[in-house]
Amino acid sequence: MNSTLTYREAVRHAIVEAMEKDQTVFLMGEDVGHYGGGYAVSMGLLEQFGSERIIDTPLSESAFTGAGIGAALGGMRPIVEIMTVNFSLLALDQIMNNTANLLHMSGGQFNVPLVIRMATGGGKQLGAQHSHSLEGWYAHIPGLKILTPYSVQDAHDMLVLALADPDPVLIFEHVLLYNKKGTLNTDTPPLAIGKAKIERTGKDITLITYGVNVLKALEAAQILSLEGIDVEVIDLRSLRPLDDKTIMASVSKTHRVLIVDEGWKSGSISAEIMARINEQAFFELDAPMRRVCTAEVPIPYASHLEQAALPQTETIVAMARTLMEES
Amino acid sequence: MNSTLTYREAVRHAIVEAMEKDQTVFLMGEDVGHYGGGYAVSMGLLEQFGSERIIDTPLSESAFTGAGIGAALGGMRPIVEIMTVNFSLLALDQIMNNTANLLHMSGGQFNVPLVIRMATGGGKQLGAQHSHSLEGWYAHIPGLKILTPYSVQDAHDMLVLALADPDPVLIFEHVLLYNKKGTLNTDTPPLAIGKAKIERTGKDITLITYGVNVLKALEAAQILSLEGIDVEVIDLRSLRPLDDKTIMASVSKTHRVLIVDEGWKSGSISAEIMARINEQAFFELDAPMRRVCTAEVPIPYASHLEQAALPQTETIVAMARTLMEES
Amino acid sequence: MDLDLANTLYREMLLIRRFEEKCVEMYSKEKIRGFLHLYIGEEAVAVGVMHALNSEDAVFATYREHGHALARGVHPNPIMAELYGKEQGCSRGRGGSMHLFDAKTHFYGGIAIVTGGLPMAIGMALSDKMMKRNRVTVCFFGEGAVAEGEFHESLNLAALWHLPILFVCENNLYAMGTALEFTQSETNISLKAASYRITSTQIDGMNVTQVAESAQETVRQIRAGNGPVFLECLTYRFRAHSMYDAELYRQKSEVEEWKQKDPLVRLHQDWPTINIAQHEKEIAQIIDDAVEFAENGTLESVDDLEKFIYSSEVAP
Amino acid sequence: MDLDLANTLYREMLLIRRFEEKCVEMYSKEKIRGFLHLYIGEEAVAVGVMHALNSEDAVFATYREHGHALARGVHPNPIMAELYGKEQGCSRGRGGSMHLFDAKTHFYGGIAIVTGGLPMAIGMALSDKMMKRNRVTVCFFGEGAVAEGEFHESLNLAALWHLPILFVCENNLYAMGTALEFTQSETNISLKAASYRITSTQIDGMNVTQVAESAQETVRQIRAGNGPVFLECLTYRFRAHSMYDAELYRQKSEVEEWKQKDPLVRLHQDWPTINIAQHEKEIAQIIDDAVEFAENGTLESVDDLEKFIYSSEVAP
Ligand SMILES: Cc1ncc(C[n+]2csc(CCOP(=O)(O)OP(=O)(O)O)c2C)c(N)n1
Ligand SMILES: Cc1ncc(C[n+]2csc(CCOP(=O)(O)OP(=O)(O)O)c2C)c(N)n1
Ligand SMILES: [Mg+2]
Ligand SMILES: [Mg+2]
Repeated sequence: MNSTLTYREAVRHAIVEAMEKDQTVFLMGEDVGHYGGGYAVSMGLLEQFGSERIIDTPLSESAFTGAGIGAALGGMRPIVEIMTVNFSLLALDQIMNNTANLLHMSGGQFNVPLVIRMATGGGKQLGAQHSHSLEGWYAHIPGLKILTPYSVQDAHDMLVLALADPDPVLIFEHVLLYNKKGTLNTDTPPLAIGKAKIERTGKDITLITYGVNVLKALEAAQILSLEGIDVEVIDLRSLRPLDDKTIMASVSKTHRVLIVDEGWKSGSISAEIMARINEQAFFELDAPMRRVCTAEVPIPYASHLEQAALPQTETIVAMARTLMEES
Repeated sequence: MNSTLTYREAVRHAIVEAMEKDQTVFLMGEDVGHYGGGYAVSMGLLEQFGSERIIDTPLSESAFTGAGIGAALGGMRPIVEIMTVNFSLLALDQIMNNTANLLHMSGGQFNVPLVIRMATGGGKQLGAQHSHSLEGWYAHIPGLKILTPYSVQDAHDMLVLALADPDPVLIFEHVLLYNKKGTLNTDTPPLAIGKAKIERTGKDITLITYGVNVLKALEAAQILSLEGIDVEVIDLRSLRPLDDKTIMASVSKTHRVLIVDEGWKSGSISAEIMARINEQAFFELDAPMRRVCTAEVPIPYASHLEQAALPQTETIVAMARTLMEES
Repeated sequence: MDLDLANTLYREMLLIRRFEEKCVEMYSKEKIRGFLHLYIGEEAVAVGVMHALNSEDAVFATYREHGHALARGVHPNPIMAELYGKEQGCSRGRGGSMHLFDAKTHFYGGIAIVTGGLPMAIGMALSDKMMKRNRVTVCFFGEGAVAEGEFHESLNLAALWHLPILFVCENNLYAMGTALEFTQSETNISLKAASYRITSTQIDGMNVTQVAESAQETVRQIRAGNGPVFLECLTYRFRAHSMYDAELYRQKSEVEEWKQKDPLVRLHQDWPTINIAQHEKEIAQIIDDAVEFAENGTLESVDDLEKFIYSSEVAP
Repeated sequence: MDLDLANTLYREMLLIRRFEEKCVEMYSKEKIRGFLHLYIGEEAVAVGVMHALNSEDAVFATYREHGHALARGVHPNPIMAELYGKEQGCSRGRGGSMHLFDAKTHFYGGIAIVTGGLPMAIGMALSDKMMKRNRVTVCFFGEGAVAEGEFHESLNLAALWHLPILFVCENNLYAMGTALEFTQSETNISLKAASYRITSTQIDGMNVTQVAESAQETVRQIRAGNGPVFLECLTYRFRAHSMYDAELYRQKSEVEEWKQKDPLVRLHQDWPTINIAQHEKEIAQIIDDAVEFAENGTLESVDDLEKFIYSSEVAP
């Protein structure tokens, strides 16, 4: 079935579907119930499923995230919502020391089928404590899978995939995507975790990105095409695992690489992608790889400063031009 | 004055010096007082300075780290000790959301002269929750400076530098270094934060590393020299800021790069260094850059598994050989 | 309490009320963006407490801190300019509504992580103790914060170290859309503080007189070296949590009931001779000035984006 | 209590005691490495509490959990093998002393971050409640944990959600080298739990009879659906915190005083007919077997290092 809906609705749809089908699925987090969700994803679900399965937690990020682990060990399929990525720092002990470690350090005895969703990213003038993009940073941690849905389809599908996964999956939903409309097809099986998607084919530059920047990348590709620069745009979809195969195949075709991500530049996921291309496809490169990341600052409130800090279509275009001139 | 002492003693020496000279300096953390410090760094200091300045905190990583910020704002010069890097995850809200952000988001009003020291790294069979190496991961965060003393001299000097710095500095002391002996010279001024140090000059390979792996890198260089491979070993000393200049100068000489760090490979500081060399010295490279990092696993307890997970002299040597064969 | 003081307190509460009403107006004109958490209804708490402080004392607040900044004496102009994102703002336009800072008045934010300010306040009070400064640190937060671990760690340190700190809990019954009964097993918050052996009182946060008097006495105690005190102020926010909020979680009738306890009306009832018209007039002018100041403000140069990451220039 | 039960409890405590003494021996022979936190002196707590559980109940413990694992019924062989780092160990040699795990007995660790296990235990109890399983989750931790924020968040959730969970605080007066008076403003830990409206009792943790009886009654209450309970067990560790510890923070005389309350001696006083010689003999054999099992164990292949990062193979 095909329908047109928003990214927010697609996530909600996936939650509803899962909860209807499987009694062990439940949602917990701050304000997911009576308030309807910090970003209104779970609006109406309390009425539909009741307070036993749509659980408004107190402000206790560490405890309710850890409770997600325990409930998963106990046979439930919890979806933990952390309202905003910055608040997840309060739960990092549970996320890294327990969630990510448990299966390995127990010698394979305890897998943790836990799904953690959180809003990420800047662009809404929410300032330094509500706008970070830490998904690339989380991708450093073995034991976790890190998903970054861009399309409405993926907003739905990735939650489905995450709930089917025996291991912990973190889903990062970019705040600027919630109102985006798109088509959801529920007949075809979802593209697996770990598979990147080529959003636009091209022969001159491989532009690798994910999340909200796919939009900007496609815009940039459009502008560049008018100048005769043919950009291939890859939506990574998953930051851990990374789809090396799709990346290297594209690089072997275009020989030029531009990476765009919303993390701070130093130590960004862009750096890791560069490192891998260097390791796996060095002799395919005609020019240094380039990246457009977020300026290394806490995201400022003032719109012009915030926009200057974040990757923009124009900066992507400009970097692509530079890249074409190098050799 | 020159003296021979352990790394642990060098850190202690720096603390004592600072506390004797400056009444605003104090040390707080778990078991720094009566116990003498988790790694015995502060042994004897409680007797010397009293419980007002050597403060045994309760197990409250978040609150006492945050208290460090507040005390720094109030004119003190706190040294906060977090016993082991994994426990710092409990304090990440204070470290990232407050410490790193405050000066920028207050428009320049509030700098935070806070020093946070912690033990890092594997090799002592302490298992998955006491052995991580997260210094490279912390280096992603703007607003922080990340220091990784390797030598006895730096164990002392970096604390001196950190205490003189108007901004937050995190110092990561590798657990395997505490007993290492070396010479401390207190007459020459310390090498500034952000400056790397060439530990061995060479013309064939630039080997970039920091912390305990400098030891292994030097061992590897020794072995390789017998095979006629001349390795230049750079001790980064600081992971944020990185000393791009020293790195690029060396790469322009050797044209081959090997990076060794104890972080998990994906998203490691090695990746960032590769990204920068690609950006700044791409055409100097004769071969793909290579890295030896920690296997992407929680560090296991069993010695043979732990050793297999960590970078080793032999793996460094092997990778260097591979690197010399590529072109 | 005398009429002069009543006039002062009224005027300060009115300033907050009118200032925030103007904020709403400017938000709908899109002059102000991001999250905007209004303090309307809760003015008595900040005004009453700040009255007890002197200029050297330190203040930590939350994302709902326009009222605290104003009551503390941060000038309305830089606050409005901040909301406009202008470089004349009290945080150069970088902070916005949730991150007001002002070194002159020792106003340390504007911390938007719930309980994030408490540990810092502990440290500030610790520095006062160590430096033997006779200062008080005040820290404001909502009842929702009481569920966070950082709250407990902080209260324990304050009590253990006998710090000169005043905790002010603004119990407005809701944390965003989650009612107190869903966030605390013990809904009497002052008892939670008492469990740390911290002197703790529950007071009527809609009554500025009571708040001011309690704060006065409390601050006196703290200055006398008697350790931390906890004031739970029972209050209510009249408006939505932020600008986006369907308010599905509470009854309109409940809001109406609490509006009957409006702290401005209440104070006026007690002191009918307060010169409201005069205050309204003067405050209207102050607010017009603030808006004008903000409108005329300039945008920080984009070239300065990376300024103040470190105190001096440092490569990443 | 009858003689049979006294014999059982004695034997279980003796197993822990002798097992750990063997650990010390093997540590000095460098067969065992890393941190090794001994439970000697505190045996009555784990043994008394576990006695109240049935095989389906869930247990969460800390880095000081040899005693809990043994009392829970994890076989001594895989525990010793784990300490030896062998693949026959209960965590395949990956965990070591601080990370014992055993799915069969629902033993969830072996969590070495202080308070790290509490949130997980909350979730386990939540799953029992949601699935309407009549199960109890028990969570052990030291008094040092009470200062951590996670402790408070967890207790609040347990009370708020009325979960079938038993919190067992092993108050041995020290957190590493930091005495209770330096970690808590309120040193009566059971009062802290009570402040969450959790039924809370302080008991003599050196008296296995009292522990067993309290636990029995408590677990009955929890199974009956009466919500969480908190047991504070007053106890003492006779040995160093871990193997590296100068023990500068306590008096030798204090240690000696507590040794007078040795739970083994105490139980024997109450039940003089306990057949100690027989127990000693049998346990010596069990421990010899465990050592032999561990000695004969094999090392997990280094090729499997990356196994169990995910349930199936996944590229990084
Ligand atoms: C750690 C953290 N979690 C969640 C949020 C999102 N959030 C902002 S305000 C708020 C409610 C706080 O309620 P309370 O402490 O009672 O203060 P009030 O808003 O009622 O003044 C929430 C959940 C946050 N800012 N920080
Ligand atoms: C979060 C965290 N901080 C610090 C440590 C280091 N540490 C291990 S045990 C311990 C003391 C814990 O004391 P308590 O909870 O009383 O348990 P006990 O060891 O006395 O059984 C400390 C500080 C840790 N493991 N985790
Ligand atoms: Mg509230
Ligand atoms: Mg203890």
